[in-house]
Amino acid sequence: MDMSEKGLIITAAPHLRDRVATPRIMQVVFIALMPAALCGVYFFGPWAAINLVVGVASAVLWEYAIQKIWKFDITISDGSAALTGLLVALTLPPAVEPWVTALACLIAIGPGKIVFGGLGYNIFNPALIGRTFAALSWPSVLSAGYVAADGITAWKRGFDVVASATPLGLLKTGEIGATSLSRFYGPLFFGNVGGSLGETSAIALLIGALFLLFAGIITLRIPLVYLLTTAGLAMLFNQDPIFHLLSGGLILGAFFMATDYVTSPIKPAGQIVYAVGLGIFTFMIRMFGSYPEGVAFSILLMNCFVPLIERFGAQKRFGEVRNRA
Amino acid sequence: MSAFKEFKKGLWAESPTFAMLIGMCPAMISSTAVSNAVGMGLAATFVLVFSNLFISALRNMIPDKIRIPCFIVVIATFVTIVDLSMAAYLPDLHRILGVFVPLIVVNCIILARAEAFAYKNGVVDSIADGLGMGLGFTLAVIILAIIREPIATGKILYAKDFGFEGIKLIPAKFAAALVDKPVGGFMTLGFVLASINGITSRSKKAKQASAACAAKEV
Amino acid sequence: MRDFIRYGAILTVICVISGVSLAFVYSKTSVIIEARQAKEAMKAMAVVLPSATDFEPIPAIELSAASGGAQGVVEAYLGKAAGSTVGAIVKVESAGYGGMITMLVGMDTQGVCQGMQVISQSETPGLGANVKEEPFYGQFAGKKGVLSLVKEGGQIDGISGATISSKGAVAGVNKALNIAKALLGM
Amino acid sequence: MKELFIILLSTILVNNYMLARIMGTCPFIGVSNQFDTAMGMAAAVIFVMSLAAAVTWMVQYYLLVPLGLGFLQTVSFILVIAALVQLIEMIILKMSPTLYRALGIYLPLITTNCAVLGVAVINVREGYNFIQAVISGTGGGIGFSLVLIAMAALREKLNTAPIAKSFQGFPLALIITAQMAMAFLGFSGFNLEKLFGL
Amino acid sequence: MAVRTFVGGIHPAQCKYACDAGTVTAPVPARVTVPVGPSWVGYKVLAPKGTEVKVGQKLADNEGFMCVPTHSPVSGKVVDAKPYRAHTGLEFLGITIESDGKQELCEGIAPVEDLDSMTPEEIRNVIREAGMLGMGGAEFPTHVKLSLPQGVKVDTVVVNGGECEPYLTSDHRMMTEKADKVVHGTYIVMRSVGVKRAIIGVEDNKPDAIAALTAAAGKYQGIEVMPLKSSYPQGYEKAIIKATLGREVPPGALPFSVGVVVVNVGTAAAISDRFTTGLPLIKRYVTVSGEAVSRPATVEAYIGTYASELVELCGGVKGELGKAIFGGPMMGVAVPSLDFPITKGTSGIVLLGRQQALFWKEMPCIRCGRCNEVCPMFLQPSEIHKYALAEDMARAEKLFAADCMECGCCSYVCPSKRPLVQSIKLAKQYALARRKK
Amino acid sequence: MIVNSLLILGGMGLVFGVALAVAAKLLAVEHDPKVDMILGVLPGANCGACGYPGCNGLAKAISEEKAPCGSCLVGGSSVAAKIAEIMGVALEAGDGPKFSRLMCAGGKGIAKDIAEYKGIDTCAAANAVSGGFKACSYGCLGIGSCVRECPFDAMYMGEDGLPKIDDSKCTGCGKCVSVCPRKLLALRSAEEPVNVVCCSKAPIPKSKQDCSAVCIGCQICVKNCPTSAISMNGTVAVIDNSKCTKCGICVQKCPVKCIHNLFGPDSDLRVEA
Repeated sequence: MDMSEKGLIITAAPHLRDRVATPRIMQVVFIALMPAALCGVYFFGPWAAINLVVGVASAVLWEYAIQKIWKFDITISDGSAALTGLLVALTLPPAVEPWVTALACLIAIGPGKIVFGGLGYNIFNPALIGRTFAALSWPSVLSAGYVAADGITAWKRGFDVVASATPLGLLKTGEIGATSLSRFYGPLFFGNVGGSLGETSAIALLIGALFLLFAGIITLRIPLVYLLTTAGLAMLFNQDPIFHLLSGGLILGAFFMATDYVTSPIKPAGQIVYAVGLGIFTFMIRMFGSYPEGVAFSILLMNCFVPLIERFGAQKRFGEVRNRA
Repeated sequence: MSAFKEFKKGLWAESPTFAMLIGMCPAMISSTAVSNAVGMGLAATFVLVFSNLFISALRNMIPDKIRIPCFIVVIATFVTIVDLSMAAYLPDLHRILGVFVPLIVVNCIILARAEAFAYKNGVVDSIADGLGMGLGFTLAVIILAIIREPIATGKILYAKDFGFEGIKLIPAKFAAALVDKPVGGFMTLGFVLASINGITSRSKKAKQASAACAAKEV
Repeated sequence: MRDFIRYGAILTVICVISGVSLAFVYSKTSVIIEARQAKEAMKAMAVVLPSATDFEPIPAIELSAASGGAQGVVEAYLGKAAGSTVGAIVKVESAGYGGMITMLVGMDTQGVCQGMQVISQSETPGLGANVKEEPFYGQFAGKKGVLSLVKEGGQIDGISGATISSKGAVAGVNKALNIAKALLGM
Repeated sequence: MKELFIILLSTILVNNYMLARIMGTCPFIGVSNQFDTAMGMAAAVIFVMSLAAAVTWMVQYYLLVPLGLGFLQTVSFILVIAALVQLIEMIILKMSPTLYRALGIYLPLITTNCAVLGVAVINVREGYNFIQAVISGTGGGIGFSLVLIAMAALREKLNTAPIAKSFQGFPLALIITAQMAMAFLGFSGFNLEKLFGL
Repeated sequence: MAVRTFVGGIHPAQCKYACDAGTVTAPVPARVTVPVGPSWVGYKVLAPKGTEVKVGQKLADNEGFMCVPTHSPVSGKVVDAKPYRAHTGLEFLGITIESDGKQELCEGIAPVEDLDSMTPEEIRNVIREAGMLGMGGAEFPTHVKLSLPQGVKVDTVVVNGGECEPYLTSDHRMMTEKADKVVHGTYIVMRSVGVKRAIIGVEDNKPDAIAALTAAAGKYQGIEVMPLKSSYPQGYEKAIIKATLGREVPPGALPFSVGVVVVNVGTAAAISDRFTTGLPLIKRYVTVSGEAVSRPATVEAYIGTYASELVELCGGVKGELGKAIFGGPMMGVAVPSLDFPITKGTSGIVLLGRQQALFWKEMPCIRCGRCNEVCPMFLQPSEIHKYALAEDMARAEKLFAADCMECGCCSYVCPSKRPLVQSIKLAKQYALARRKK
Repeated sequence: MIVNSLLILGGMGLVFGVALAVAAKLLAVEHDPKVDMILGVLPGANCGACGYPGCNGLAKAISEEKAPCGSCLVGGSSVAAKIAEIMGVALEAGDGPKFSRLMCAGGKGIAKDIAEYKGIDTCAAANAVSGGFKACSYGCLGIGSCVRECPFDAMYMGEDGLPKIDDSKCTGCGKCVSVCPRKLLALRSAEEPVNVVCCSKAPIPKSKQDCSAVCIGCQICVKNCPTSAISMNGTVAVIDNSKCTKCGICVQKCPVKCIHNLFGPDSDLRVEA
């Protein structure tokens, strides 16, 4: 009764909206990451499972706590915090001590997102801010977290872990040569190789990526240009391009993090510039930097320049005739 | 009396680091440890006091058009004195602060005080101002260092020059090495500034509210 | 015209005063600084070769002859105690992960490594940079022969996650020991 | 040639004066809130840094070294830089009052941009020859400008964000700087010699 | 070849409930309020309070070029002639007539016999005198559209049968039932601008309309029926020109700048009516639809009939009424109540239930770029929106806010449910106001 | 060494001192010292209420005599006097300080809402949607864009859903006036306290159902004003303040209570309400 007294609702047009909503997008990305997460759990054993749970739960908790303390609106229901937590866990070593995951999530959610005004305003990919902070703060703890990917054996071992190096790490230390790396193709493709929790299994990541493509969440522009640039540079420098494509976090980064709406350019031309930059930085850091992997750094680096990229490039209006000088 | 006021303002209300946001580079570098903070802070204070003293004493002589070169020569002289003395007597600190000791010259605080205060005020006030600003800077850097040092190293008050081993606060395993880097400095200063903003605005609001209540009662 | 002279003169006067006072301070402090630097160098040498009390630099020509043209040899000293040679110290550079690791290695006349100190390095903080920490460098004292990492069946525990840095350091020590042996005529 | 390229790339990316060496924070934070101002400042910094590198190199190797007056480095460098900046300031004021207004108080403060003195001191420490020193100065200026402009674009983008009151302005700018610096740590230990096959 | 269309746009659920329901002819209403317009300022009321009027009698007129006369849809007595608050919230002059039910025709209402001997000027004059306005919703005077500036040549008439708004079926019904009239009206329009070619663009989700029109068009030379892809906003003037002819109308320009005149199918049929029966524009097809209508249908209603009456005719409100929209759900105006008369441009009345109408939870923009992709004007809605909300209108204007035609695609697709169009509209208003200065 | 350093630094000082002196002569730029002086007097709020880009812009305009000395609304008469002193001109006799006042009494329970608005939370946006959610298309929407616009925190929303002004903070800058889409705010000085607080241009007779405080155009005030200060301007009464004697008769007689004394209680007027 009270409602009808208020009269009808008036709003500006349009009066219909599409069903796709932001929380739904987050859910879809979350689901698309599940194959990779499950692969990680299978190959790396119980610590991986614990880290995944700690990542997701702590990210949501941190977001809730910070917003509660600062008296902001609580936005955990939009699903972005859970997704960030998942990504943090997936980009960290599988058997890293869980306190690292939790603290990385704190950095991701606090300085990485909420201080900028929350979802949609952050400049850097929050998950990578968290991950990189952890990697630079506790390097030895992290390096101890890379464990052998043994599948069932890993589960049988339980919480005792066997340390293992990542293929890119071996390449960097010169323990494997730069060429004829084809023996790694199989493990890299299926995931039974050392590496971060969610980055090792190319097939699982590609299944998720296909899912995202079909759901219309991402387009191929950024990932494809990113991967091609990296592969092209690898060939230019006499490296094995397939090894470079499959190893490290490249596929995870290209399909799930470089395509993050908030921190990538909107315009197609800008997206291509962004993706080329990602490819160059990734390959340069892998080859000439002091870190074995450069995906996280290169995404953060290009994030710095997104607004700058966005400023350039004229806009073509409908029906506009360019002056032919 | 006025000299005391000039001294006091630099400590907090017009703190060069927290209120005026100048001289941040040395603050970033030296706030990695309390001992470094004290060293850098006192060095800057020394330079500030003496440059303010000389500039205010000479202010009637220095023509407006060449005041900046004059200021900077005076400042650079004292900085070099500090640099040489530090290298002689506190070598470890000198090594950590490295290139940033000569760069005290370009610490905006010093030139800014010369320009904004010493050039316009008397000798006593200028010394007070220099001392206040210098100690304000020192205080700010120490506050930053108190936050950064334990997070970065797990210990506090480590000072090799004086043989302090430091007090252990958290296990070394948890120490976040990144906080030792400028990254941590910027982050810490950002959060400290935000907290100061938050606290002052809250206390301002509380003051306003109490004033409003008082007004109502009348 | 008056301004030209006045401006020039004022700035000159200030500069002159500055120059004179700085020269004075420099003349006072430079002595102390040099003395201290020498003392520090001595201290580091005393750590890597505790038995010696006196260090005698080896001329460059002699050193290059002893090193047989090896790269990255910086300088070397003979350690003396009560007039007799008790060992040698060699300062070498060895390629690490992020750049050159410069280190001081001491060896006694028996061919036993007496200690190693990292003078400068640019390794990854928290990982490779740990070469300058006691747990790593402390392992070298008392070791003899050609050293290698445990991983390769040797005696030195590498820093986990920093194989290149550890290897570089070990290679540097081996190089220094070789030169020291040559210097001591072993 | 390769060597100069390495110096250039190194000063722009690897040893970026702002993000890796932490020099010039005050103008970086102060001038980066407006894109257009940042562009003006960027141009000024590149110019002043190149010029300062050149002039201080000459001071060092033609005056101080022959006379054994290394301890006068700081005083003489800063004197040269201050005087040059002031001359440039006068010229800009005369030629383009608009540019002068845009840079406002920051033009004299370029004098106190540590990066300018920093590049002079570092050139000497690295033992660069004249051309290398100038390249290093220009590269330093470009590197500083690059991050300054990127920062200005970032901050302009954040103008419309619902940032908590206490974080608005400097605190957030510092936190962004921290995160940018973290991203630039990816370049640390960059082996540019290897890139150019040296 | 793929079905022709434009770039961008969306595919909302069609919800064309009234499509198969046929057309209901509304009874003569007891009371009508005829809006005088488009802008009532300066209109001379020819039938003041108390006047007895007949069907088709001129009620008000204005000499101005942009003005057309208003005619009485009923016979009866004028009981009021004063400004009223129209459904858009603007004040309009409304002439309220109480019907006597006799529907006596006014003297002088007669068909035009000698169309072929008329000059374009004369045809345009007849159209103006009949009070023709664009019946797609914009209510732009038809004779103005047909009066080309000197030196401008057009080669094609595009008849807009792109009824892309969900729910609405009035044009669809019109094209199916009165295909002959649409085609005849098209022919008259071609005569009035002196072109030999006309394209009737119809979306391919209306096969029966395409069939009927194709059959009717066979009688004339140069009239082609072109199926278009069913996509929103296919019925937007610039979009349909792009779809049918591949030409892009420059920003701020009118269709004649690319040699085209666009008229709505409803307008074409009304023009035909005027020439064949002599009646001015007093009736139109109105779709009454939406989840909150009992029996959705297309109604042939008299201009000035109150919306509440039309809703009653369709079985009244079903469930709890949340929102009533004049026009389609994408561009229509939400009205505070049903107590408003329909105008010449009211193509539909859409009623939504309260649950359906409740606002979506607004979330921050995540920069997904969907709005950019769908914008048929190639704008960057998210950016304009950002600046408009920050009241940085100058910057919003620089991003060409004024090009926006408020189709609503961006708001529709926005996953964060942001009020993009509303904010862009504010920026646009600012831009237009500034331009006037 | 001492001599060398003396010569080097002294020489450099000489060179640069002379160079700067020469440059100062050659590159001298005309600069009006008045600008700085005026800038020193201005409040420095950079509010833009004067229509110039910040205080700097106004100072320049005043120094070039493009703007009158009293252009700074925020600074009021004291600042105007100081500027006039700098400029060496006599200050024009102006009226007292002005304050913002709302010319609508249609708050909650007085003016009716006809619909529920959802959308962008500004008055301009709400006003553009179907003519607003209020029955009266001229009354205050009560969303508070003016409150948010006020640079001096002088406005707040009252419990009746209308904006209220804190005169101790209001500087009469007029920002709120310009932001109101319905032009309901006006600047008034204490010399012009009696006002008709209704702006409805709806045709007479108006529906009192929509708003009980709407000026119904009855002209009782016009007839009763002893100094003929009230007249009808279209559909609402207006008071000519130059003729108003603040007698308060109109306030008392208005049948819909839409004539208010906007500065203090009605008892300030000579005739008690």
